[in-house]
Order: sequence, then C-alpha cells, then structure tokens
Amino acid sequence: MKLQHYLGGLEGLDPISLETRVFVEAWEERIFGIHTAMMALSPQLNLAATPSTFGTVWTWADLRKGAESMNPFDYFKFRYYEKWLGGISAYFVANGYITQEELDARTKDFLTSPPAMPKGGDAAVDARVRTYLLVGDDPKRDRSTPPRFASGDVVRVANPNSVDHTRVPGHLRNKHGVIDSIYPDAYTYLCDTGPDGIGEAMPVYCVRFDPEALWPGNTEKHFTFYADIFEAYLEPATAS
Amino acid sequence: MKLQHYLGGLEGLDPISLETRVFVEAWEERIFGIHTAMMALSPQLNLAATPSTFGTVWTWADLRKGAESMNPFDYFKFRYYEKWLGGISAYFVANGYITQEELDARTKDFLTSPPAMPKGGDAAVDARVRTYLLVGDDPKRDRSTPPRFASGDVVRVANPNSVDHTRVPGHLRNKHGVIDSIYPDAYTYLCDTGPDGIGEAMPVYCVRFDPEALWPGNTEKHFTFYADIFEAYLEPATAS
Amino acid sequence: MQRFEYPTDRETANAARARALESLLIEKGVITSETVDKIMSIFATEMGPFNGAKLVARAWVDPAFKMLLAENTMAAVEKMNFVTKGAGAEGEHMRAAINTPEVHNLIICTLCSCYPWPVLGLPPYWYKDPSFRARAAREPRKVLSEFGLDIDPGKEIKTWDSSAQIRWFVVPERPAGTDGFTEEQLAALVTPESMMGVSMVKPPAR
Amino acid sequence: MQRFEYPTDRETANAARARALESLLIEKGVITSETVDKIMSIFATEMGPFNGAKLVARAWVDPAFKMLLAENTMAAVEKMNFVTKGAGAEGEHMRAAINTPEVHNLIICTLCSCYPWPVLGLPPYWYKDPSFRARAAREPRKVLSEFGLDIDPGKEIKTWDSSAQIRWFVVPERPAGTDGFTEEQLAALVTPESMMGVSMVKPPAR
Repeated sequence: MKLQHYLGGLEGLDPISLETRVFVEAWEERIFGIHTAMMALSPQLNLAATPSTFGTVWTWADLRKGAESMNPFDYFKFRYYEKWLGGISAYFVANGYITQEELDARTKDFLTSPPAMPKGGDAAVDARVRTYLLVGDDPKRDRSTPPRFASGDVVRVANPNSVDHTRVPGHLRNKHGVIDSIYPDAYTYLCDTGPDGIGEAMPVYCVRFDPEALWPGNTEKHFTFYADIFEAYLEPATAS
Repeated sequence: MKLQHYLGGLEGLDPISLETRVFVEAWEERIFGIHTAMMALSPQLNLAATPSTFGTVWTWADLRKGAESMNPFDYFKFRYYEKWLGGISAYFVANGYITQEELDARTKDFLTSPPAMPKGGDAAVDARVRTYLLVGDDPKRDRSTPPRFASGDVVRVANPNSVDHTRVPGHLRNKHGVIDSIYPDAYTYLCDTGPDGIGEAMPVYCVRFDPEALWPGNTEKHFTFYADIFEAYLEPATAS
Repeated sequence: MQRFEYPTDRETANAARARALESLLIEKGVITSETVDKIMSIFATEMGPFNGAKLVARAWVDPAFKMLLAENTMAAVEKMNFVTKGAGAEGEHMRAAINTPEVHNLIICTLCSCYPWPVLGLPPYWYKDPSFRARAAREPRKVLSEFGLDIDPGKEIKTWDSSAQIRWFVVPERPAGTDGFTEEQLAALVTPESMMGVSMVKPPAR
Repeated sequence: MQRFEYPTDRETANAARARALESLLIEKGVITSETVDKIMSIFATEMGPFNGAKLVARAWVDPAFKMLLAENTMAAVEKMNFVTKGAGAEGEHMRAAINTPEVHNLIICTLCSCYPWPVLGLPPYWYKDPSFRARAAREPRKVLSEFGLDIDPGKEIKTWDSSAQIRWFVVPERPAGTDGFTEEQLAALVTPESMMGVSMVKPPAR
C-alpha cells in the first residue's frame, strides 16, 4: 500500500489550511514554470519542434510517480512545491541534462553571491509553451467499442496492484457505486500504468457513491460522493 | 481510515533500524516503568487493594487509543517512548491527578536546577506491581459456545468501522485466509471496542494468509503470513 | 500549527536551488530566459479565475446559458471569448457543478491537485494541502465550517473527486442585492473559493 | 537517516518531562519512589531473554521438550523454574515457532509492539519502529537481509503477526560446533534477535 493513494478519508489530520495564495514563497513560481515548460516541450506532443534541448518525456504522470514513491512522511513534511523542486531536480540529473555537482555548486553560488541569471534562448521555445497552454493536450479519442456499463448500473471499483502510479483513489477500492453518467467518447491516459490498467483510450464514467458505504458510521449525512473513473477500474457489482 | 491500523505492507519506508537497545535514552525507562505501574494498579484487576491514589482504568488499550488517534505524521515523527510520554502525561492531567501547570513548572525545575526526587510511598504499591508482572492478567475464559469456524475453513476478515481502537490489521481487511488453528477456550479483550466488535470472551483463531493475495505481484515467494484473529472479525468466505 | 521543525534556512535554500536549476536550464538550452515569466504572465492575464467569474456571471443573467453550462460545459465555455477557445491545458474537458438552494457542490482531488486551469487558473495552497484532500472526502461539512461556511443540515452536499481527465468547477449561487448588476459587476464579486465550493459569493458591499 | 529536524534540546526536554512526571506521581501517592526501579530490576533479573534462552537450550538437548514447546508452549514453559511460573504479564499465552531446515520464522506486531515479556523481556527499538512493522509483513526476505541474514530462496518464511492475546517467539536452530555443550553453555549463545527470527544463533567462538 502506498499511503499517497489513500488520502481520501484519512483520519487524525490537522485543521484545514486557509492559505489562499497559489505560491507561498516567491521561488515556487519558478519551479511551477519549469514544470509547465517541460510538459509543453515533451516530445510526444503533436506540436512544432523547437531548438530546445529537452528531448525526454515529462507529463503529470511523471511528476506524480515521484510523489507516490516518496517516503509517506516526507510527502507530508514537504510543502507542495518543495516536492516538485526535489522531483524535477532529480529528473534533470537522472536524465543527464545537468549533474548533481553542477546543481549543488550553482545553488551555493546563489546562496553566497547570486550571479546574474543567463539571458537568451530561442523564441520558438516560448511560443510552443504558449501554444501548449492555450491548446492543451486533448486525451479524447473516438470510441472503438461500446461502453461496458450504462447509467444506473451498480459497479464495483477494482483493486489493481499499483506499481508506481494509479488513478484509483484508495478509499474507493473494492467499494460499490452507481454509474451516474458516461462521458462521451473515450479517454487516453498520460502513460501506460501497466498492470494498474490505464493508458489506451477507454470510456470514463462519473460514479456516485454513498459515503455511508465508504466510511460506515464515520461520515456525514445528506452527502453524496462522485468520482470520475476509467472503465478498466470498474467491475460488475458483486454480492457482498 | 486511521493510518496506524494500516502499517502492514506500507510502501516507501526507510531501511530497518538496527538499534537493539530497548531504551535509547535513559529517561525512556522511567516512562516505561510508570506505564507498567499504571497497568498494575488499574482497579479492574483482581489484585489486593493498595494505598496508591491511582483509581482509574489504564490498560494497553488506553495507551494504544492515544497512539491511534494521533496525527499520522506525529506518530511517525516521535520515537516510541516519546509517544508514551505524551499520552501518559496527558492522561494524568485529563484525569485530574496533576495539572498541566504543575507538570510544566516541575519540568522547568528539572531543566534548570534539578530538585531531589521525593522519597517514600507504601511498599504494598510495589508489591502489587510485582505481583501483576509475575502473574499477569489472564484473558482466557471458559468457552460458552462452540467456535464458529473449524481448521481448514476459508474465512474472510471483516472490515468493521473502527471508532478509536481495533485489533484488525488493516492489510488483512476484506482478505480471505484459512483457519490454521483454533486456540483453546475463549479470550476477552482489554476493553469493549464498540462497533469494532471485541471485548467479551470469544474464540481466537490463528489464520493463514497467502501474501500474494494480500499484495498481488508485490510481495515475496515461499512466504506465509499468519495472524491471530478474534472470532468477531471473521466471516464465512465469500466468492470474489 | 508547527508540526515539523525545519532548518532555519529552509526557504533560502529552496530559493537558491530553484534559481540554480532555472539558470542551468537556460544555459543548457532547455528553456529560455523568458520562459517562466511568460508562463506566469499567461496565468496572470489569460488563464485564471477571471475567466471562471465571467462564466458564472453569464450563467446568473442567462438561464439558457446556465443550462448549457450544466449539460454541456465545454459548449458553453466555447461561447466565451477566452484566449484558450474554451479548452487549454488542464481544461480540455471541464464540467460545471451548479449550486442550488437544495445542493451545495465541492470539488476536490484526493490523489493530487487536478484543477481547471483555463477557467480557474492555479489552485490555492489549501486545495493542494493533504489535510483538505483527505478530510473533504469524508467530512465536507466540518471542513466547510472551518472555512467559515456552515451548510444547512438539510441541504445535500455533492463532492466531486477529479480522478480522471475531467476537471470540475462550481457555479455558486447569485447573491442577494445584485438586481440590475451588469455581467461585469457580477463577475467582480466571484472569488476562486466560491468556484471551488468552500465559500458563497457575498452580496456587494453597500 | 535524519528524516525530521528536531529541537536541539529534544532529549533534555524529554528527560526533564519524564522526571517531572515521576516526581509528581510519587508526591501524589500514585507510585512510590521505588516503583520504577523495582520494575526495571524485575526485567533485569527475572523476566528477560535469559529465560527464553533457557527454553531454547532445553529444546535443543531434549527432543520431547522441543515437541511439547511446539504443541503446547505454556505446558513446556511451566516445566522451567521461572519466577513467573510460566505466565506473567504479556506472557499469559505464548506460542513458540520452531525453526527447521525448511522453515524460518519471524515475529512481528503490525498494530503495535506485542512481545512475550516473561521469556524475552522488553522488545528492542527496531521491533517497535514503524519501518520494521510495515516492511516485515510484505517483504521479510528483504528486511532480513538488512539484518545481515540471507534466507535461502527455497526455504519458507513464516511470519507471525501478534494481533490478538497470544505472544509469539522463535526457537532458532542449534548451531554447529556445540556437540556436548551443557544447557547453560548453549543458552549463553542465544540472542534476543535469534528468538525473534532476525538472526541465526552463531556457532561458539573457537
């Protein structure tokens, strides 16, 4: 079990943070921007080539794989963008774009006498990043087979073994829900999650759950829980 | 879900500590001793009365309730006996034996110019503590009804809603196992766990699990997992 | 609440590391010296909660648009003149959950931080914090009360967990005291929190 | 691994708090000034791994006793002259898991730190640490290898999770080079770790 998949419903936690800023430290917007540029320049996208030296795949799935494999306590200890900073730095080192020594030395420079930021780069790089943001990366595909379930069907959420990434919320595993609606067409996922089951285009359902079935005696009244779930994660209802 | 119930199989953790000492700081044996004395002096035990002013119930279950309700990240942050120190101090304050102010002031004294430890107390107190340690607190009772399951039966571990304490390991919930053996007679638990289901004397089984069924594709070979489980936590096998 | 102790130079070290990384990536030709600033500028002016607020205001004044927004969210979004033409990264497929006197909607992402960028921009810190993600799934009323929002016990709460490729946002109820307001005046009242379901839109200050 | 940062006076503060609590409890008549020391003395001399070592040594020299220990652990324990008469706190019901050339046993407590006090005393730090409790349940071979114990891939590992009122211990295999050893000599070789299943009993030094 990976704790990060089971956050929904976890008990004993703190009061809610009421911090409404997106970036609570100025440096956080820099790492957000770097991540967004990586997604935009990732070579699997059907966008114009640029002179950027970025040539390896980077999607949300890659970012999340890193977060999901963290020690659960580091996951909670580090603030949201601190985890990004760690994961993205490690990716650039692991993929040979920079060395750890370079990064450590440059960090030390910025701690002691901050050097001027380098200038320049090809405008085509920024143009592609802008195009990515405004156009996106549409996962919708034509549906090749009819959806397996219909609105109103009772379904059971599967409990696939997750290798390093999943889109099954832990609190829904093995639980029964009702198909509330079926999204048009079919949806790919950002990567193939292997035995977990998603990747290829497949129907996606909005599934309705009774919170009392999710957390018996331990939830609230007049409350309905909905989640969007890929077809591979759903099975026909079983008696229980 | 309380994370503390789901430790078995949790991923992403650190290397094993190889620290073989029981107490890694000298103060830890003091809090261990206090806890043990509380268990021995707890009034529900059938032992000779003493002049101790301790008059409220304290069992392992009370200690564990505190640990299970902690913020999961404090649970991992604090060393084993640090959690005891926090939980036991809070108990003595909550039950009116001492005040938080007294404890804080005395702590400050020990930090600045440590006072001599007080002397004295009735020897009957220590005699009862010794008796408790040497005799124990036998949970075995005569069995009033025959056990529901027989050796070789396939059973399913229930998933009762846990209020503040449980003895169902999270990684076994909803899983199938085989009755490996039945313990003689019946066993009470330290307290009534309410809707969780234990307290009164009931049969206890040693149940055998195939780790591959617990963690498909994510465990080791030539390995069998056994757990002792109260009857209230077991159901007949269901098709799945 | 200070739950963990951190090195006193934590943020200084983080800031230096982030700048070091960015400067190396510029030198190595991965990004340009303008990339990050340009991205931030897009979120400041083109993809942000100002778009969502316009959608909400339009829904408040135009019942047919509101119905379209509920039933075919992307078709409604396309009618607006957003630079993203109604899509854009993290908003290729969006759905609106419409608050009514009987139903209050709340969006969460228990697995990470999915959020409809084209109409809401980037998510506030609290939405990404594990305490919100964990607790809003099981005890939304209690969570909302910590935000200062007490939901009538007889009102249904619907929580939408963004666990696939669809991104949700909430259309809050129109506040009292806004009769005759223009769409622009109405949009100015709409906060990101109200489009996430953790606050109501407040009536205009008098 | 230093995963969390702690206040530098952490242990000083803990020690003062523990002493303050004990001194107040003595003053208030809850315990006496001797209580804690007497408890520690019982664990030092009467309830400890020295008892478990005697059981193991007896099992090594007496096959009938070994069989009884496996089949009716408490009846075997009662035959020893332990002060606890074979029971005692946290040892009212114990079971022995016997190592063989085909099976290696390991004890854990995934929910807390259940441990057979009368025969093993108090558990070492590692047994109470969450990493051991979590990992030993799913990947015992990997965990044992971190203890320096590599189990033959063909040998079965049995892990016993103490989740009810029964307390488990392991009877390790007798090491080579101990022919003609007395029970006392054999007992001196048995470590607590070997009775928990994370090490073998080593042959005597020559």
